[in-house]
Amino acid sequence: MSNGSEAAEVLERIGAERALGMYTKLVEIRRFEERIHFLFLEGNVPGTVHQYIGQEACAVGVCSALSEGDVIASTHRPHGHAIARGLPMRSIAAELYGRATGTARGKGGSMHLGDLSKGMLPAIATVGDNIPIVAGVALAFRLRHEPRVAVSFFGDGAANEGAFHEGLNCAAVYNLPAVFVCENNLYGASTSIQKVVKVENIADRAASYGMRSDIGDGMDVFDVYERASNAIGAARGNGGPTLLELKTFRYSGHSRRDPNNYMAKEEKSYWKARDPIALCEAALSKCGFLKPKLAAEIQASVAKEVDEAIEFALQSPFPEEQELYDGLYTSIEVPR
Amino acid sequence: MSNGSEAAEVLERIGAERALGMYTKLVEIRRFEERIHFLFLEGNVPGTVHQYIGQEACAVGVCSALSEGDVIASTHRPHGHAIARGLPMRSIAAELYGRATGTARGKGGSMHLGDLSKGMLPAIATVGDNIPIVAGVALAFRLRHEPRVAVSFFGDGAANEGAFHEGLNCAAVYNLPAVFVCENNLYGASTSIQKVVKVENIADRAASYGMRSDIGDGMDVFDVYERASNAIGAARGNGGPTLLELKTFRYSGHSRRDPNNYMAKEEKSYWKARDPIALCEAALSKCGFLKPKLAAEIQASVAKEVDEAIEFALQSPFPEEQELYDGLYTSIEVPR
Amino acid sequence: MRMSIAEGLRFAIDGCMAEDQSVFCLGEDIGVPGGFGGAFTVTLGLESKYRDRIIDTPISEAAIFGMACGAAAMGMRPIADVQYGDFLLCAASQIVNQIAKLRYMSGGAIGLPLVMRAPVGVTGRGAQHSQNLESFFLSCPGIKIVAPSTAYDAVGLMRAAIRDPDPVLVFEHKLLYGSKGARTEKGTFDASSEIPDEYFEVPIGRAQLLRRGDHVTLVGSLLMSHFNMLAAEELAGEGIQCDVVDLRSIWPLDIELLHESVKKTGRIVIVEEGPKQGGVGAEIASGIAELIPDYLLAPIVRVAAPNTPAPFSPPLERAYVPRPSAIARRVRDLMSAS
Amino acid sequence: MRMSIAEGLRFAIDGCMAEDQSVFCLGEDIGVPGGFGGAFTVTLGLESKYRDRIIDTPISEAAIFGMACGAAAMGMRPIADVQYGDFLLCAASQIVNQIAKLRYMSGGAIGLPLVMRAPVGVTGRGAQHSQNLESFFLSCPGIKIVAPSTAYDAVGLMRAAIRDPDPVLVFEHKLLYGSKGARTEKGTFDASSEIPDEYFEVPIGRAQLLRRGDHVTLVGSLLMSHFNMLAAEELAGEGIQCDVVDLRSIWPLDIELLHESVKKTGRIVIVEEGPKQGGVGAEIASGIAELIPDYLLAPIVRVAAPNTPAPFSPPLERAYVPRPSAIARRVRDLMSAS
Ligand SMILES: Cc1ncc(C[n+]2csc(CCOP(=O)(O)OP(=O)(O)O)c2C)c(N)n1
Ligand SMILES: Cc1ncc(C[n+]2csc(CCOP(=O)(O)OP(=O)(O)O)c2C)c(N)n1
Ligand SMILES: [Mg+2]
Ligand SMILES: [Mg+2]
Repeated sequence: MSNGSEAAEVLERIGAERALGMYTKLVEIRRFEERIHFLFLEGNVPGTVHQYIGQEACAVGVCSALSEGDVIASTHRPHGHAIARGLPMRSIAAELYGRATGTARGKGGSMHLGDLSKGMLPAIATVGDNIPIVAGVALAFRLRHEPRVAVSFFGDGAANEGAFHEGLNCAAVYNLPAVFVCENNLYGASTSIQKVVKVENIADRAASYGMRSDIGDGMDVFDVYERASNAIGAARGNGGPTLLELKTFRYSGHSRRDPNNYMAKEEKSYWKARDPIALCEAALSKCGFLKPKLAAEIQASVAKEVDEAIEFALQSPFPEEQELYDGLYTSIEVPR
Repeated sequence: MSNGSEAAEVLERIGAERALGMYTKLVEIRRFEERIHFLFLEGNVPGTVHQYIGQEACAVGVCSALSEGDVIASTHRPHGHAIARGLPMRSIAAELYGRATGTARGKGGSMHLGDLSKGMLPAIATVGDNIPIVAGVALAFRLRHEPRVAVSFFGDGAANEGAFHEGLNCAAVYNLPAVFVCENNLYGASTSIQKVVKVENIADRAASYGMRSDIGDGMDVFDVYERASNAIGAARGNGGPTLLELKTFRYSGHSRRDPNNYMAKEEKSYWKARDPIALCEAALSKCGFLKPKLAAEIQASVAKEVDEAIEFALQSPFPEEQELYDGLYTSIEVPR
Repeated sequence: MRMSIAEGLRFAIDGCMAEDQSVFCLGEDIGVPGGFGGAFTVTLGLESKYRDRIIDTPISEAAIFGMACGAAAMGMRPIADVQYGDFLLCAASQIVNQIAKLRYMSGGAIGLPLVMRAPVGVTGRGAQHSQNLESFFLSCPGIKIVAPSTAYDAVGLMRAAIRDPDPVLVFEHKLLYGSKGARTEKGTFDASSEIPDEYFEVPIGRAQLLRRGDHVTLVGSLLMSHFNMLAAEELAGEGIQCDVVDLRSIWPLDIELLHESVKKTGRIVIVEEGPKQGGVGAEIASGIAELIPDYLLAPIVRVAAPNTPAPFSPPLERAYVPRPSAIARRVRDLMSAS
Repeated sequence: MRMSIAEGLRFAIDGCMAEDQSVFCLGEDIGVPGGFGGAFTVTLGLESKYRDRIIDTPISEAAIFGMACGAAAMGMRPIADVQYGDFLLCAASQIVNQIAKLRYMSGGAIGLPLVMRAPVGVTGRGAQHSQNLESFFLSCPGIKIVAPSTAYDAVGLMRAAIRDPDPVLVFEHKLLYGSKGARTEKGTFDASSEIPDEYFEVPIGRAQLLRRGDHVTLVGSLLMSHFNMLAAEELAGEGIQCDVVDLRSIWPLDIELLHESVKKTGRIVIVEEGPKQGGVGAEIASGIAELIPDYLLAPIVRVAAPNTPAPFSPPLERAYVPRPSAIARRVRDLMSAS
C-alpha cells in the first residue's frame, strides 16, 4: 500500500465505518497499554506484563477481518489481541488484576487472556505451542463442515520452535481453515532475529509445507486487513491455510521493566516514524474519513473507557480462596 | 550420474580400491540383513528389528566419504550405518543378540547400535531426536576448532518432527560442520510420504534455514559418495552444513514381520529394478574394476564373515545380571 | 464375546464413534489401508468405516496432541495416540502445559474431552521403547490416568475415557494387547475377557479387588496385576492369602479401597514395572503411611524395577522387571519378618 | 564476599569457564549485549569475557538440550538452560529419552558431563511459568538433580554439577535469585551468603541439616527450606524444636540423613511447593515408611500445593503455596495429636 491512489481505493472498499472502527481499536490498545505500563511501574499490577505497543495494527487488521464464529489464539503478549477480538476491556483489566470479574476469573492472568465465547482461546504463553492447537481448532471446523476459521498469532521467535514446524505442516497436509499470523517484531525477547534465523522472511518457511504465504506491513492496519481478509477468505472457502507474516516492531520492553537496551537507537526511531496510529490517522484524514474533531472524540471516549476499565478492575473482588479448587476437572472435585 | 561417460569419470576419480570397498560394504549389509531377517523369523533374534535392505547405497556412499574422527548418528534402522561406518559385524551381531560382546555389552540392542570409538554414537530410536544431537556434536568440533564432521542419518518421516526443524535451524545459524542425510524411502512406517508432506523433496526444506541442500540417487552408491564428499568437504572447510536428501526405498518390512502390504506392487518392482548392488556391480563391471571371479570371491568372503559374526554372537555370553546396575552414572552407584 | 485388549479397545472406540460424530482418532499409521491399525492394531479396520475420522498424521507428536487439544476445546472428542509411551515426551509441553492446564487457566470455561493413548511396558526393545510413563504424568494435575489390565477393563475404561468431559490418558500394555498377525508380540500374556453385549463403563478413579486374602495387600496395575495374581496363587499354596488390588486408575488414585484392604491385612506390597524412584508406588506408599499408619503390622514394601533405564539384553531385561517369583519372595520375607 | 544466588551461580560458572575451555553456556537471551543475561541475570556480562562460549540460541528448547547432549558426548561440558522450568517439557524427549539414557544405552561407553538449569517456583505468572518440575524428573533414572536454597549452595552445587561427569539438572528458585536491575523479582527472599575466596564444591547427593531440634523433622528444598526455617523459628517460641533439613539434592536423595533425623524426632513433615500428587514428598515419605516405620511416633505429613496448576490471582496464589504459618500449623497439629 505504498502508493496513494491504491490506498484510497482500499479505504473506499473498507468503508468509513469499518475503517474508523479499526482506528478506534488501535487507539484503545495503545491507551490501554500505556496505562497498564504506568500502573505496572507503579507496582500496582501483579505479576509480569508483555505489552503490545507498536504492534497494534497487526491484531486490529487481522481481527477486523474475522467473523463471529472464528477463533483466535494468542501468546504471552495477548492484550492487543484480546482488545482487537472484542473482549470487554474491563474484563481484560480485571484479569490482569487477578479479579473474579476477569476473563478467567483471575485464574489466568495477563498471559492467559481469552474468552472462547468471544472467539479467543486462553492465550498460550509457551512460545509456539498455540500453533498446533490452532490447527486442531481448524480441524474441528473441518470435521464438522463449519465455515469457521482459526487464527494463530505468534512471534518471529516462535517460528524456531518445533511446534511451528509440526503445526504448519499438519495444517497444510489437511488443508485446514487456518491462518498463521507471524508478527515479526524483529526480536524474540532480547534476541535479534538476525542472530537466530538466516532467511529474510519467516514467510519463506511456508514453502517447506506447500503452504501459501504473504507478507504484510504490520504498521499499516489497512494493509494487514486486506491481506488477512484474503487469507481468511481462502481458508473459509476451503482454500487452505496461509502463513501471513507482518513486519512490525514493539516499542515496549519485552516484559516488565525491560528498557530495550539491546535495540539500536536508529532502529527504534526508524520504526516509530512509521507509527501504526499515526499512519492510520494520516490515511483516514487524507481520504476524509477522519476530521480532527472526530479524532478528539474517539481519543476522549477511549480514555474514558480505559479509566472505567481500570476502575472496574480495581473495584472488583478477588476470587474466594475456595476457587483455587474450581475449574480443573469438569466431572470430579480436585482429589486432595 | 545418469550418463555413462560421466559415471566412468566418477569411478576413475574414486579408484578401484575404494570402489570395490564400497561394493563389498553393500554386499556385507545385504547379506547380514538377509541373515538376520531369516533368523528373526525363526524366532532366534530377540526384540524387534528394523532392516536396511534396499537402502544400502545411502549408508555406504556417505560413510565412505568420512574420515576417521568424524561421527555419525543413526536411527531405529541402524544396522547398515553401523556396518558402513566400520563397526565389526560380529559386535553388531552380538549386540542384536544382547550379548556381553556387543557394541553396548547388550544394553542397547538393535535400535541403539553404536561405538563412539569407531565414530558412531549409539543409534537414537526416537524419530528425529538425533538431529539436534548431531548439531551438538558439530558444535563441539567447532568450539574446539577440530576439522571433524558430524553426520545425522534419518528418514523422510523424521523430517516432520519438531527436532528436525530446531536442529537444522541451529546448525545453519551456527554454520556447523554437519551433514544431515535424509534417506527418503518414501514411507514412514506404513505412511506414504505423500500423505504427510506436501512438497516434492525434503531437501526443499533446507531453504527455510538458509542451508545448502542436495538431492542424490540413494540407489547409486557412487552418486551418493560424490554428493556426500562435497557436503562433508564443505562442512570440514567451514562452509557450513548441508541437507542431503537421498531418494531410496526399503525392500524390507518396516519392522518385525511387516509384509509391506501398504506398498503398491509396481512401486516395489520399480525400485527393485534399480537395486543398489546390481547398479554398483554393473558400473564396476563396465569399467573393468569388477570381474565375475572377484565378485564371487567377495560374495564368498562376505558370506563367511556373516557366518562368523552370527556364530560369534551365539557363542558369546550374556552379560551378568549384575551389569544391570552398570554404566548409568559415572561417579556413583545406581541409588537403590 | 471373548476379546483381547486390542479388540476391546477397538470395540469401545468403534462403539463411541458410531454413536457420536465428534469422536475421532488421530495418530501415526492408525488408518493406512494394508497397514497396522496403529502400532498394536487397535484401530485396524476402523478407517474403512469412518474414513474422515481416522486421521493418519505425520510423525509429529507435539502436533498430534496440540491438535487434539484444539479440537477438544471446540467440543470434539479426539483420541490421540503415540506408538510407544516414551514418545509422549515429544509432546510433553502440549500435554502438561496445555492440555492439563487449559481448563483451569480459562477459569473453568473450557472443557477438554480428549483421550490420549500410550502403550507402555518393557518388551525387548531397549531403553527408548520401554519406559513406564505413569509416574511422570502422575505429577501432572489436570489429567486423569487409567490403565486397563484386562479386556473388560479396556472396553469399560476406554468408553468411560471417551465420554469423560476431561482429558484422560490411557496407558495400555504391549504384552497384554493380544494383537494378532504381523503385530503379534512375543511373550504376550492372555488378558482377554468375555465382553457383555451391552455398552458399559468402568468408572474412572476406582480400583478393583481381584482376589481376597487376609494376610497381605498386593497392589499394581497392567502387567504387574497379572504378576501379582500369579504370585498370590503361588503364595496361597503356602498358606499366605493376598488381597490383590488392580489400580485400574492411576489418577485419581483409589486410596480408599487400598485403605480398606490394608486395614484388613496390615501389610502392603506395592508392585511397579518401572523404576522405583519417584514412582507411582511412592504415591501409594505415602497415601498409606500418612493416613492409616497404625494399621500397619509391617513396613510398606515397594517392589519395582531398578533405578535405571530398561536394558535390552534378554536376561538383563528379565532381571529388570519384577517377576511373580520375586514378588512372592518379597511377600514371604515380609510375612516372616512380622 | 557476600553474593546473591544469581551472583553465586555466575561466579561458579565464570570460575569453571576460566579453568576449563570445555565449559560453555547455551540458552535463550543469555549473552546479548544490552540484554538480560538469561531470564534472571545469571550469565550477565559473561559474554564479554567468553565470546564464543556464551551461545545465544533460537527459541528451540529441544535443540538446546539436544545440542548439549551431542556436545557433552564429545567431551564438552555444556550448561544448557531454559528461561522457566516449565519449558523443560519442550525438551522432555531430549532430556529423558536421550540425555538420561545415552550412557546406559552405550553400555557405559559414553560420558555426558552436562548441566541443565531451570528456574522454578510460583511467582505471579500464572500456570505456565510456575510449575515445580522436580517431581517429573525424579521419575527419570540417569540424571542427578540439585536445588540450591542459598548462595553458598548455589556456588558449591553449580561447581559440583559442572565438574560432575554425569548429567545434572539444577533447579533454581525465582524468588531466591536476588537478581538486580530490570530483572528484580517482586517478593524476593534473601538467600545471599558469604562466599569463600577459595573454590569449593557442595557434594551432590547430600542433604544439610539447617537447624537442630528434637521434636519434629521438617524437610524441603529451595523456597520451602526458607519457609521451614521461618516455621521452625515460630515453633521454637512455643517450645517445639525442629530439625530442619534442606534436601540440596533431589536425586540421589539423602535418605540416610533423613533417617537419622527421624530416628531422633519420631516425626516428619515434608514440605513441597508443587502439587502433592506424585511429588518429591511421596518419594521421601516412602523412603521413611519403608525403612524406619518403627521410629515414627506420628503419621508422616506432607504439606504441598493443591493438586491443581498454579492460579494467577494473587490471593489464590498465596493460598496455593504452603506458607510458613501453614507449615507451623501442621506441625502443631501433629505434635498435639501424638
Ligand atoms: C517455550 C518457551 N520458551 C521460552 C519462553 C520465554 N519467552 C517468553 S516470550 C519470549 C520471546 C518470544 O519472542 P517472539 O516469539 O518473537 O514473540 P514476541 O515476544 O516478540 O512477541 C521468550 C523466549 C516461553 N515463554 N516459552
Ligand atoms: C518420536 C517417535 N515417534 C514415533 C516412533 C515410531 N516409529 C519408529 S520408526 C517410525 C517411522 C520412521 O519413518 P522414517 O523417519 O521415514 O524412517 P524409516 O523407518 O523409513 O527408515 C515410527 C513412526 C518413534 N520411534 N519415535
Ligand atoms: Mg518477536
Ligand atoms: Mg522413511
